[in-house]
Amino acid sequence: MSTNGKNNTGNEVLLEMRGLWIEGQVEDDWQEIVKGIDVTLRRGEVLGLIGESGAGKSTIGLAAMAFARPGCRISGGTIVFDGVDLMAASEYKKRSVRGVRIAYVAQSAAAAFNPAHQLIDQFVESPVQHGIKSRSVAEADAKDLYKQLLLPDPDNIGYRYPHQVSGGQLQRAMTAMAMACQPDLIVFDEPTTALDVTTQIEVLATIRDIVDQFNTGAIYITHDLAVVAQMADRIMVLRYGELVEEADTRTIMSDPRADYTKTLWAVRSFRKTAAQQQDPTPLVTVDHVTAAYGDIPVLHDISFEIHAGLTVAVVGESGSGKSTAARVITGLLPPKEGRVLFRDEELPGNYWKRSKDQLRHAQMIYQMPDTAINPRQRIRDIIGRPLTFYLGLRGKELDQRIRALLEMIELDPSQFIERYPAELSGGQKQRICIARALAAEPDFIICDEVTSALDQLVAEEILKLLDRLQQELNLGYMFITHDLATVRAIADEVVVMLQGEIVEQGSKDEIFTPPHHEYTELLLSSVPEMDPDWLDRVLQQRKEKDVKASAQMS
Amino acid sequence: MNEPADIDQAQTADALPPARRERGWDAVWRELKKAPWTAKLGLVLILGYVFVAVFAPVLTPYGESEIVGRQFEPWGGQFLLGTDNLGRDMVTRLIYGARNTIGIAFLTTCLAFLIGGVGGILAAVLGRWMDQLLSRVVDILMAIPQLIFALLLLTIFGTSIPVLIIIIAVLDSTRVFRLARAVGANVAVMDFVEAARVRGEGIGWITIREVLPNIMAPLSAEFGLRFCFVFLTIAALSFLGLGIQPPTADWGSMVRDNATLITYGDITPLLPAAAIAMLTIAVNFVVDWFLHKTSGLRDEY
Amino acid sequence: MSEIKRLEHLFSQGKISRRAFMARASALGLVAAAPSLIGDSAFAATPKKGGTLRLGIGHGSTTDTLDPATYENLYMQMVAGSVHNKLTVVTNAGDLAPELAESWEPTPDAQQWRFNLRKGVEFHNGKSLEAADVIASFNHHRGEESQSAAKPIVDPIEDIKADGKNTVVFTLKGGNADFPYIVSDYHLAILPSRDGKADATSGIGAGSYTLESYEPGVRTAVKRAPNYWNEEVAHVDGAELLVIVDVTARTNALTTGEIDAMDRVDLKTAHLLERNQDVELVETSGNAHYTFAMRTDMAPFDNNDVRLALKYALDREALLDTILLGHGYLGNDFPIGKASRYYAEEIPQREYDPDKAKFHLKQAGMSSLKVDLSAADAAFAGAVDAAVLYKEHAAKAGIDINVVREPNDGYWSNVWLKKPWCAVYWGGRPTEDWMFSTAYAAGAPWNDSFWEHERFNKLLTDARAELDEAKRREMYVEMQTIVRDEGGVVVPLFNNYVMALSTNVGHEQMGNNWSMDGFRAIERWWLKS
Amino acid sequence: MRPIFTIVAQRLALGLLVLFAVSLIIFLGVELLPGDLAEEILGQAATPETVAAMRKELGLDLPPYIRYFEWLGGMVQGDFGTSLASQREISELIGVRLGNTLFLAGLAAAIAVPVAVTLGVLAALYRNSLYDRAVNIFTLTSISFPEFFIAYILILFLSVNAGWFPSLSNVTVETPLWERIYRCMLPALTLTLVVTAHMMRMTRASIINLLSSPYIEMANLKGLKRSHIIVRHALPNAWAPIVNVIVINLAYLIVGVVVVEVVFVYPGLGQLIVDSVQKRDLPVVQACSLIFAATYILLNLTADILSIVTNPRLLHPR
Repeated sequence: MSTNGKNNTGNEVLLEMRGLWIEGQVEDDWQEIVKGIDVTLRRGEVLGLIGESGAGKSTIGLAAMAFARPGCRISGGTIVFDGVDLMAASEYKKRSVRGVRIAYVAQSAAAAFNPAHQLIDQFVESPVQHGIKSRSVAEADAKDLYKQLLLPDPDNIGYRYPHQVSGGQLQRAMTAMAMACQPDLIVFDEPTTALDVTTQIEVLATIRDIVDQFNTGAIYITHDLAVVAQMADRIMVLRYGELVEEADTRTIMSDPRADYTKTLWAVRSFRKTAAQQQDPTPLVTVDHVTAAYGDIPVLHDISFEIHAGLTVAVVGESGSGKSTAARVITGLLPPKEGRVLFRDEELPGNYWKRSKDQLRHAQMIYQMPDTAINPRQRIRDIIGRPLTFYLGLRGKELDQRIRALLEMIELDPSQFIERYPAELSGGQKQRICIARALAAEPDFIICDEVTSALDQLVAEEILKLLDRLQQELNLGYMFITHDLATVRAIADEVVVMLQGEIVEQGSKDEIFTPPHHEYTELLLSSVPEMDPDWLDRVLQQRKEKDVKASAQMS
Repeated sequence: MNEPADIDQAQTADALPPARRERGWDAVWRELKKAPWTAKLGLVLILGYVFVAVFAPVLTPYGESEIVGRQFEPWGGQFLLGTDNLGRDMVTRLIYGARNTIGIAFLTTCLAFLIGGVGGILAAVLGRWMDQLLSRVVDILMAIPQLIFALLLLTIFGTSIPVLIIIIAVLDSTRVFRLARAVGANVAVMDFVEAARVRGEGIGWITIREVLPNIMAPLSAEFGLRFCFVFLTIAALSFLGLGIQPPTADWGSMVRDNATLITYGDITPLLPAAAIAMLTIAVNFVVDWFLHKTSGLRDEY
Repeated sequence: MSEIKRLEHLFSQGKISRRAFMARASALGLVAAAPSLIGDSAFAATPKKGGTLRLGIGHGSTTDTLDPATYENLYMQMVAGSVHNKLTVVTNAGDLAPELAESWEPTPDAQQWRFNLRKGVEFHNGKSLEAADVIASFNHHRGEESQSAAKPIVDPIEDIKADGKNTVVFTLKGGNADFPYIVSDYHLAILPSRDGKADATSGIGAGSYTLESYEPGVRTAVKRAPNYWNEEVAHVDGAELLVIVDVTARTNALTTGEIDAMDRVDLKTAHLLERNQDVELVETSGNAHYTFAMRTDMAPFDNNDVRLALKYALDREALLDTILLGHGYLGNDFPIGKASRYYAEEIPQREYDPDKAKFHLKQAGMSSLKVDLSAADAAFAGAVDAAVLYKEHAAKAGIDINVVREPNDGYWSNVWLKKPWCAVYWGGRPTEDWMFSTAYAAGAPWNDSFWEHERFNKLLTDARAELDEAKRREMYVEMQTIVRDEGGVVVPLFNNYVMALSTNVGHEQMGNNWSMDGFRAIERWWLKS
Repeated sequence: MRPIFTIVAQRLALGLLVLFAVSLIIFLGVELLPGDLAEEILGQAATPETVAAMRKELGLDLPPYIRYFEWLGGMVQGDFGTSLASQREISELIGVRLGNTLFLAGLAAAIAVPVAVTLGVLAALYRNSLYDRAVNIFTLTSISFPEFFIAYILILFLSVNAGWFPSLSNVTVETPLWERIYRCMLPALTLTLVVTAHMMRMTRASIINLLSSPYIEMANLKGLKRSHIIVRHALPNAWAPIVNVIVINLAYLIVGVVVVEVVFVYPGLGQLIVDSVQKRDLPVVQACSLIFAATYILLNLTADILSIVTNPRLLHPR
């Protein structure tokens, strides 16, 4: 495993897919998703599949098991696994391969575990149903594997239900489940995408260990270059169902050939234009705010300021309370204590007590553009509504302003103004959200994870657009994100949150230059880097630190 | 090497989703052509019923309660399906039955949806005490046995058609309320509704412009089903003598009036019953297809 | 078909009574032929003992009670007919016969009646019948506090006294020759008493059958009382009464053999049921009739010409065909039916005559007339249809009848006796006097035409106390004529009681005073196997 | 397990409030009915004196609120009161009939629920097959006929023509169990036809709804058999909506069968209610309404509890 050559990848071909064509159903027509891909995997080898959404990487991964999702079909090519032609095999034969010789680890373990059964029941299902092991043997195996994968309380954790186990542990339990029949091949489909960075690193480590230990072949699917660099021996870059480039990991990382690969590699290069002159009065002041959902406290004594023309990035993992802070500012969640000021003027805690103008000044852009705009309204109505509502524009004036806004977000008005959201791509939808926010002519905008649902290239475009608008309109941004790369790209000031409290705040430079607060340190060090040796290095460092710490303790 | 900025994803990406630009009747027609045969059959039948109902006075040879011959004349000849127990033309009665029964059921269902739908969405959007209040009222209404309630109300207010419509509508609106509230609640937590709230929109806008268009699909499917239930409810009430009163022709009482004939193998009572059944089947077929379409289920794996 | 054959057919089917058959046959000069005919064909069979007779009854309610004061539907009336005896009984031939009273005699003014009780009669609980029981049973319906449906018929009783253990003396407020008939009413069941109070709710009577189980509105089982005084009745060992309100269910039950007989055959399908080899359709013509009562105290019905115009403006034949499908007979605008002793067959039948109607309208000084007719099917089945037909017939006489559909519910409290003209049902009364006093005498609470006629009222009082048969008959015929020509009530139809029996059920001539053999089916019918 | 008790306690409290509201509404409803018991019982034979006498005896001359609170007082002490019309104890009047109603509902449910769930699971398993379509069309057709019509058709074929079952279901307390089942077969079959479609379609839809979930895909990728996936992975998660629809139909079987009772002359509660409303027999109407309302509330509570029991998230909180 990994490219430092400490494992031998055998020469025996385990899986061979030739000229693979897969089609998906769109309305009534079949559209090609995967267009003639060849994949060869040797025993014990880890192959990384990387690409943006729509590249067909998951589809290829499933095709390795001769499986097509509902609405998809494998229309051409051969799939030979360990000498068996799976395309020609009977349904029964395919079933006997799945779960036994090829296993699958899904993106979201929380969704892929059946909520109705205990973990161990789901572990033993494959071996028992396929008649490989008895239940008691399988259970004993499960406990062993849980132990190897460093799950807490390995003897009993299996008797828990999925919802009783945290996300990172579940992902490890799923990896264990994949190992239940000691397969020759495991397909990992974005196994860490749904996890926080600090959790991701642990899961990555365990996956790598287990694959190494059993010398299992693996297909590792991800959109994250830095992750795949840690895991794969060889990488295939895919786009629109076609192969862009294929090479071993070190080669492709250091010397990408295809243009597309290069742009992918360059994605994280964007840096915000330097901050402008700072206005002494803050636009928004969050002043010692404490908030709770019912009896569950979520924010403890939070204070920060947002200035015109500047971006405050609020960073934290899920559950840290960063989105709640935004809800307090918008008035959706009145604070229990403390207050929110706009230009030194206190805003009523509840949004419906605020004046139209107070509402207009604070606009919001959401994480999921799909749910943030009404699918049953045309673009004209979506952008036009704030114009009519706040500014009272009508008729021709309204139309002109809508067109101007569309141009501002770089969409051709004549093409887009009459469309419905369903006819837009994700990035375009997010642009519409931005236009809607701008239509209100606000002073500041809250951006809640606005790029996390988008592909990297698209995300980068959005960030650039936001930056341009900030300069043109002197907007203040509150930028909520969990992604430190984004923070690095856009922030002027950073607020780091953990469990409803601010652990560190300051200018970007202060935050990113050591010494860090302990948690900031953890966050920063957990962000994967484009260096294939990064994972080993970080793990090594942490181990040393632990040893030191325990030495100090004792 | 290209600058990443040169690839304008925003512009190129619109080639990604197939541009479905056609709308209106073309799209409807295209959908219809793809519909399964059951749905097509259903639609044709429904249109047929509506046609008959709308043009009843033109289509019928005689007046609705006009006595045109002796009672129980046989089929054929002057009276295609014979005459009924008072010597009224059976064909005429059946056609007027369509008009009355469908008309009343349709009005009832509309009213039920107006009450239940608006209430449900309001409860979903406003939440809190409004939700509590409306939900508890509905709980109480649902706990009262429908039959007793209908019986009481029909006796208090008399069995006139408007009263019948209002009572069944109110009783039925509880189920509509539940559905509208459930699907409305799913929509009400969406970001675009939150955006509208924070924009300062009034409850009317949120209900009608933001939430309602997004729950039309399940509501219209439910409309079809409710329509059938209302239909059968009226038939059952007619059976108990509380439904539409003579001499107004309605299929429920026509079945009841002639039900004894079945025992002797006479199929006359089958005609109105078949009329009821065919319409409900037709509606169910269409609803089935519609549900299948809007739920986006792909059935095979 | 010759006339006698037709009569014979009607008779053997029970469509006409023995009396009517005899009357019509003699009119045809066929008296000689008749006895053998009657004797052989219809009633030759001797009753067989044993078995359980199961009857499907079309009218019963879960709110029924065993108290005779509340009897209002056939289900309870059948219970009354089997579990209870009265002082007298109307036989299947329509004659009055002694039951718990062995004999009775009036004073000449018919104001005081002595009833001598049958000796040795026991109630089902073993108690012997005494005068005190009779008194208590009558008092059960009397008095200010009484809620009994029979209160109006016992109100004329001034006083009841015992004369020894076995004689009861009734003193009336006025003379009434029909009093022995009145005491045959099904409400006036003789109940066991204790300390002067009748035991009305336990279901203990002195009838030919004892109550075995009773569930209101559902099912009643009776079995033969072991020491009933009359050996000639009570053939079956027991009987079961099932309330089957739905006529289709009732018919199905009969055809599948789950019941032996049913009342209220669905008229629309009666001809189909008749084709069934195992089913016998029986009809009796009683006194039950439909009316349209006009309030003669209100314009325009205060004018007798208007009333006559309306009486002529109705095609009764058409009504009989449509509403009753022929299962009834024409009414002649008086409320006395074929089951009555003094039924005036000789008065000519009123025909549909639009011209005469127009003529009377003219007499009333009108060229056209527009009136409201209130109807609901609560009045009688098909009342609304009947009203609609009436409207069509009357239109030909230039009369515009506006049919007002009234709600079924509360019809008797809100429409009847209130609206100027409405449809009404009368179950009929066993005696002419009773019928007339109830609904035609001046000031009677149910005088639904609010009619007052001096001569009629005088005749009514006189005839009541008249003990001479011939004179009485004359008086009653005159009264019927007066009501027909001057009364405020249109009486278009008398409905038959239409019943269906399994051919396994044996019976003699059917009493036509009430449905189901005068409510006595259980003790009069038998099972052939 | 704690949340179950909390929920049950809350629901029961709420249920009592609902019952109270129901009793009030029914009381007011009956008060508003034209005419009263006295007039209705006496019918055509009513005279002002007899009506007045009867009102006095039954206490109908008292103001409504006094009667209501008297009734409520009795009710709280478990005393249903006596029927105004028949003067019988209501508990005795209703007891047998309630038993009959529950028996018929139980019998129908015992046939309908397993059939519906099995058909639904099979339809989900073989969806879009000929079987699926056939079952779908058959069940749709069966709910498209008015129920009295289904009843008559069944009587015609199974009773009048074939003679397999009696057309009357006149059972008594003494009827032995097998005889009772035999006699109740036709009404039970009628009701089965009426309710099966709804439950079967819900079962099918709930299962199919889940088939796109990741854990079903996961189960597929474990190479499990289709039947195993449906029964073991889809069904347990589909229970909540299925149980709900079963409960709704059970409530219907208990509360809404008056038509079937009339056709088969079955001595259940339905007929009693219709008669009592017509006679304005308030205490009986009240008692029946409350029994039905309580049934409805309890059934819903059962559904909620079952949803919790079948949902580990709620059963085993973190």
